Amino acid sequence: MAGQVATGSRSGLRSALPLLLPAYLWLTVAIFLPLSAMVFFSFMTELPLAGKVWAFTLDNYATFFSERLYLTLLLASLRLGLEVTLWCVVIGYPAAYVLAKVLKGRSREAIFLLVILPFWSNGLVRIFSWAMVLREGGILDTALNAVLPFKINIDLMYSYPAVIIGLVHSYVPYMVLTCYLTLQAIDDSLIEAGRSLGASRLQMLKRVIIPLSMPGLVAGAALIFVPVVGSFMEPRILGGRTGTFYGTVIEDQFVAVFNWPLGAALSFILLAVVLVILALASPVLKRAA
Amino acid sequence: MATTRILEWCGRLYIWLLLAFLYLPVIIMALMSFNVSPFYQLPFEWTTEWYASLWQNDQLISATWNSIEIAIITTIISTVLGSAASLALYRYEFRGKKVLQALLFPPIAIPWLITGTAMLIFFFGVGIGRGLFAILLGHVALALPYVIVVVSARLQTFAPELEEAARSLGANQWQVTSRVTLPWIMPGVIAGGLFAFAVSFDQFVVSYFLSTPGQTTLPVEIYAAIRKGFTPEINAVSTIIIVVSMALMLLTARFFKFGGEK
Amino acid sequence: MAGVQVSNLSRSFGAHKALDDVSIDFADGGFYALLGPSGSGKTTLLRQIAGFDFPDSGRIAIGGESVERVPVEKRRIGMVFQNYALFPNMSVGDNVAFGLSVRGEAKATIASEVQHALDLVQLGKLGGRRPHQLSGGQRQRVALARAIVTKPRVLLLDEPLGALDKALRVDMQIELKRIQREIGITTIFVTHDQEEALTMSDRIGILRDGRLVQEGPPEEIYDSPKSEFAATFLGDANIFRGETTGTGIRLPDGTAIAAGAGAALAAGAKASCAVRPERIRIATDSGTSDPNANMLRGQVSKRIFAGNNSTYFVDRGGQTLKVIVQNTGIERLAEGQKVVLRWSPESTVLIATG
Amino acid sequence: MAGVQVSNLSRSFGAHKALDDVSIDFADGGFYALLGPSGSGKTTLLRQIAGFDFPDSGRIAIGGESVERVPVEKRRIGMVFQNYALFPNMSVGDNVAFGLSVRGEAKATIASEVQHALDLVQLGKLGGRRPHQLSGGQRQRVALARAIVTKPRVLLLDEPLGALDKALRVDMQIELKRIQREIGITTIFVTHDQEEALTMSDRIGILRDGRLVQEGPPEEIYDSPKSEFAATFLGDANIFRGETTGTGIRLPDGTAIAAGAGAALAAGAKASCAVRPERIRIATDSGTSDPNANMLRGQVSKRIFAGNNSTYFVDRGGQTLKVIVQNTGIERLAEGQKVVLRWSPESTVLIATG
Amino acid sequence: DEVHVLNWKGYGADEPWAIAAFEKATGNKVVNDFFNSEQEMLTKLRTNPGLYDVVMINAAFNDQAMAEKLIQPIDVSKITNYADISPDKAGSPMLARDGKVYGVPWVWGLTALAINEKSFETPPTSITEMWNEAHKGRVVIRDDAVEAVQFGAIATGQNINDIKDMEAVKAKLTSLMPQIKTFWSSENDWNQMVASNQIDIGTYWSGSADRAKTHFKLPVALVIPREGAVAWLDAFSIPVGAKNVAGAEAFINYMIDPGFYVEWVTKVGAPVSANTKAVAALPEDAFNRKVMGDPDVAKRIQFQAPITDAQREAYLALWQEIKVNVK
Ligand SMILES: Nc1ncnc2c1ncn2[C@@H]1O[C@H](COP(=O)(O)OP(=O)(O)OP(=O)(O)O)[C@@H](O)[C@H]1O
Ligand SMILES: Nc1ncnc2c1ncn2[C@@H]1O[C@H](COP(=O)(O)OP(=O)(O)OP(=O)(O)O)[C@@H](O)[C@H]1O
Ligand SMILES: [Mg+2]
Ligand SMILES: [Mg+2]
Repeated sequence: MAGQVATGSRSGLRSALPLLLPAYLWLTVAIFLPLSAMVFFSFMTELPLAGKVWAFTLDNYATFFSERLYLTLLLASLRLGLEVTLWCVVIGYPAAYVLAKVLKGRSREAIFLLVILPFWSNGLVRIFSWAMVLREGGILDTALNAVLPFKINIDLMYSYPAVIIGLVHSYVPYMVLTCYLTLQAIDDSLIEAGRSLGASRLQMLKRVIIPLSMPGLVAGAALIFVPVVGSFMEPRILGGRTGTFYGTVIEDQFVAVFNWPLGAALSFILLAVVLVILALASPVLKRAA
Repeated sequence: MATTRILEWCGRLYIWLLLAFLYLPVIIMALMSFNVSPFYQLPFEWTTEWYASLWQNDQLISATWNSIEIAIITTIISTVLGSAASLALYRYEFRGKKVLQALLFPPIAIPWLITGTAMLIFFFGVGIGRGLFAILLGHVALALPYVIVVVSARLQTFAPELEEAARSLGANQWQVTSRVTLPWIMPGVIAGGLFAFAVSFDQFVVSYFLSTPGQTTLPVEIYAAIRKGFTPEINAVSTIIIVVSMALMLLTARFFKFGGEK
Repeated sequence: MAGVQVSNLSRSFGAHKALDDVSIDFADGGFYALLGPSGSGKTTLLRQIAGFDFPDSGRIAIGGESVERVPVEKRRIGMVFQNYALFPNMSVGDNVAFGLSVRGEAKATIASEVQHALDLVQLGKLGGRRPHQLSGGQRQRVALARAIVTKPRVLLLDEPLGALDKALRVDMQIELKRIQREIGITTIFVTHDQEEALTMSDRIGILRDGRLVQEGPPEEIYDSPKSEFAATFLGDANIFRGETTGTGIRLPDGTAIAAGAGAALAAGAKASCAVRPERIRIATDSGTSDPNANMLRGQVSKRIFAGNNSTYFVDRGGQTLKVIVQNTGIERLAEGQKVVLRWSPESTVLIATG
Repeated sequence: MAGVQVSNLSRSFGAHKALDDVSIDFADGGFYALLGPSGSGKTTLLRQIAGFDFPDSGRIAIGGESVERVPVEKRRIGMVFQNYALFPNMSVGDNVAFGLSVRGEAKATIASEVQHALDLVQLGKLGGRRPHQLSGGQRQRVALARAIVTKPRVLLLDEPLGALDKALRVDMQIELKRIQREIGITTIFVTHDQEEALTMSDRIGILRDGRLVQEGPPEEIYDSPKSEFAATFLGDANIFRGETTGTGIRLPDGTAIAAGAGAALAAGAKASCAVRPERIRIATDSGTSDPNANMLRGQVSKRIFAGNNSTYFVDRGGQTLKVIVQNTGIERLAEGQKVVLRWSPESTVLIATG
Repeated sequence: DEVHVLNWKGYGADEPWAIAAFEKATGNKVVNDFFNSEQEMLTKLRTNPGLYDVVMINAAFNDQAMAEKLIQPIDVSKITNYADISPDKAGSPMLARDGKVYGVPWVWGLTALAINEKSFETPPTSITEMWNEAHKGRVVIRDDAVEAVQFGAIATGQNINDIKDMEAVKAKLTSLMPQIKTFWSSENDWNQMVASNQIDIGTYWSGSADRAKTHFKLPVALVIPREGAVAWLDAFSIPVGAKNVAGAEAFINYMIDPGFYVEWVTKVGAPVSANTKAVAALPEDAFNRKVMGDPDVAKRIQFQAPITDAQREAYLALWQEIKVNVK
């Protein structure tokens, strides 16, 4: 079961290397080295293009601290990431539980695969479809008015809730599948043991099942929280007026004005913040597991 | 017993509701591929013209094939490399392991726009240039962290005694891995693969920067199109892809078991 | 406190009948041992009583009330699982505390009860360890402590002491009995240790292929087995097969064996006699001490030392008989030695065959 | 085939010494039983020999060669794990086939060997099941079949028969012995069943708190325990503590007990005597039959029926003595009855204390 | 030979019929690549020297491309239709440096207002309509800092290329925010929103508005407010290192040809050609001839001049601040 320590024989970088090398070499060539170039840029006054003169500077990082705008947006993005992650847990975890512990046989396999399938369609097209659902006179509005006796106007499109709905929709499969992976591995006899000791289902969930599925929850949460904090597409399109986030200002630096040094600096600050949050969260989560 | 049944029934219902939520946009997308208006305009008017014109749209079709090819190759390479790396991170203790694990997050945390730009510059600088190969290089790298994180989560539930038992029976490292460990983590590997496919197939930014004219991918075509010439041909091709993959998946689920064993 | 009534319980897995029309009345406050070969349905029966699994047919009542609609957590049972099922995410102490803590007991009460239970299973110092840091027997004891600390009304023990050495097992047996007496818990336990079953339980039930073969107090079952299976399964027995004569049986070779107990059978029917190996006296001389005694001649083929006793295997034309002799330190018989075996008719149980 | 030499092995988990300078020579082709209380380091020792875990100090050699650098899969061992460790994703048949199949044997060979091994553990028909569809004892037998089917040179068995009923256990014991003899596998097995240890093994080693307490052939250990612990751990013993007199000891109350075996000790030293309960004769009369015999008076406080024998607990001013009497069907003593206990000096072992 | 063209997607140069006609006429095969923003276009030029033969550049960015030596001088004598280009466009200082021509004007258009015809009885004439309470929550504006600021300049009566009173622009835009439904970024966004009747009015490109009306039959009408509008000029250039300069010249020539232009306008809808003959070839009442060619309109509009990086960054900072404060 979980938590067993690897034993003495399994030590040493040397044995690990053949397995690690291909993946990390690939990452190095395709990500780490390119990003290092970006790190380099983030300390420049100008891009070294077309013979422009550039100099070493910390200004780009200083900008983050001197303009309130960036901090405000970073906090907004962190909050967005947190909210989306929480919603994904709330929606995805029970589904993973049902999938792992209630469904049996083929239907389980089929649903396991079907959960991710919508994400093989184009993200933008999906967002257009959400517009159809969420806007005034859209599907949600029409459907609710057909059912409800009184008239309400629902126009969620171009609002913060729309951003949340769109992002949760895009990311909830990550939570379902990662939680499934660890929930499915929990031995049923542990649940039986707990119940024989008088624990209600809820208590079992809190005391045994959630701690044991923690690795999946953590993996899912990381795979959701981290990209959502830096997201710009969904907020921009679904958020309307309210769709300005940290990710969108980074995008602006790259797309609207040619200020890569500042854009890169903002990204690395984001990365640092995210890593610090993950590092701070990990002991807490470990203790819970 | 009765409560158990009711709870089970609620559980099933919940799963169907979740699937409904997940598929809602997809269904709309599919419906709109049969709607006359290219702007999702209602009332709905049935047409198959978008499918007909899709047939003529060589560029979209070839981009779709490129996307499928790249996604499949990305899925294969990243699941293999990623699973191997996860195994190493699980099995061995060594200095710097925490750093390697932390290094998985930059590709996820840094917006793809920046990563894509960085790749473009770097690949240009070292002579890899642009093209399908460069796209593949980028996609695999973006998918790898997902695979490693997911497979590692599953590995946490693995009982090391099973590896010991296999070794005591004379199995070498490879046999232990392929016959004992891999079957156990298979659901994780498959989930990782599904994520990798999704990451690659819906990857716009990196493909966009790294593609050359005439050798693009579907998302690149779609994003370029929305500026001026969006047509529901895009819905049509997406619908075809979803329907075909759904059929393949259901077939897979019918004949293979991988959801995990007890 | 409450007895457990199981009536006409059946449960199949696919084509395999794991329980087949089993009815047992586990008396309130009694100590009941379930015996049976591997795969005979013991665990399945305990799981039905606990409520983890549901019968295809039949009823279960605890304390006189049908528990069909009572979920596990409301049945107030304590269970030791064959594979322990300790929570890997909790320390030993937290495992034991679990039942009390979900019940919302005060922290201080829990701490003292847990310490008490751990002391009882002689693990007082290991409360802070994780289950994977324990040896097999230590894990089993944690499982036991966890099950008893909640003072359930029914205790279901699936080989609760199987991984313990003899000395510890005896200690635990004594503790279990004490607890069971003090608070009068109805205890149902599965064991493969015959001595344990015989010494501890008020009644014993023997299962075979999902069916209840025989049921009663230990000495009754031991002294009056109703089938060859029961005779050989609980304790050991030498079985002679032949035809009934009224007072015993006649073997195919003509030897008559007198029986003093067991079924009353019409003469001429096929029947067998069972004799416990410890009831047979083995001697080298043929001087008759008791004219009524059954007597057979044979030759020692093997002696096996088993601590407080030894078993002699005695060949007698095609049949090997076992004789148990207490190791009182007196002379031993050599292999190959010709011997005379004697036992009284009262030690011979007549059993109907077929 | 190969013996196993373990020299000065130590292994600690944190502050806890699980193995403390253990040296044992497991003879080539021998059948060696490891006994010891729960948590005494038995599993730890087997894991060192298998190569799953490495000693802090000390050496292990198999077949005369140090295995320090030999990985598990090259050591050619077979192991039954205390918790079985069956592969959950494979059928029973595939579990058993695993060792042969990784070795690349022909399909047909594998199929027949696997069927043979499954038949041997009486699970011939369950090859298609998954481990989670088996009962506890069935799982254990699969683990056993899986370990022996590869014909390893060393077999490490961690309570391999613990979950089996007596009849099946005896069958398995016989099979194990046969296989071990036929192919001469060095077998090291952990058991908590004393009878099993005594009847099956060539030699027995007793561990306590990670240390080897005593080691030798079964009868030697049983008859001449070197410590109170060994005396009471293997088999049962009544212990008397006092001062040596040269021929025995004198108890604090002045009673002299004559000993015929054991350590030679200077008069006046603290020492104890151990007497096996089955060596004591219990009687109601006081007619001396043997003037040399040790004799004590007491009163029966309890009788416990245990199948082929019963244990009488006899109180004698502050000390309770155990006496085992074979259930030969003769009269029983009532509780409260005054009795005389007699045993010969030869049945009394003198043990140095402290 | 192949001609590699870098342009917006769906912006004339990639029309299948046009490509077919061009290929048939010249034997050159056209390979299209697209960009999503001017910055990206420049990046693509920088990182792919020699790949493109023709690039479409907004005149306001030509300066930067020339400065970075991304494009080369064009021998206009090889482009027969160049002579017909309206002199004010051909003579634009943005397209030349050291007396050499670096860009061939192609089309020009406006960023003006467009309305949802269903929401208006009579089209508005003033930019202030955007601030009208009646349209609260039904106004859109493009998510582009430069355009937004210049739009604000027009609304406050300033010169878009020389904004003196930034504070006024900021105040004006800030007061617009509550009116906004969302920021559009692509033609498709606009058309979808109008198709589902979610908006009343917003900034829009003249060519796109024309296309929405003629080609997609959407209820869209362009309004050139009396306060003025932002005009832009798109031109073709030849990147440094182009492999097929002759093909490029032929392609540019074809693109400014009246024949192509008339077909483009009729079939698809397009901005106004820089070629006077091409405009003249349109029917009398064509929007691009009648309205855009109206001298009155010509007086109101202001062409975008190049802006410095510093200005651009300042605009962006302002725009971001306005957007953040609305939350
Ligand atoms: N899920 C299952 N599917 C199929 N057969 C099963 C399943 N569970 C149990 N069985 C079978 O039911 C029978 C009874 O099993 P059970 O676990 O009750 O045996 P048991 O008496 O506890 O045996 P043991 O002493 O070996 O633990 C066995 O033959 C077993 O193989
Ligand atoms: N990972 C570990 N961390 C700490 N202590 C451990 C660990 N593994 C084993 N121990 C301790 O080492 C001692 C020896 O354990 P081992 O498993 O060898 O006992 P054992 O003789 O097999 O006992 P049993 O008969 O109960 O199986 C025990 O006290 C156990 O608690
Ligand atoms: Mg069982
Ligand atoms: Mg052990």
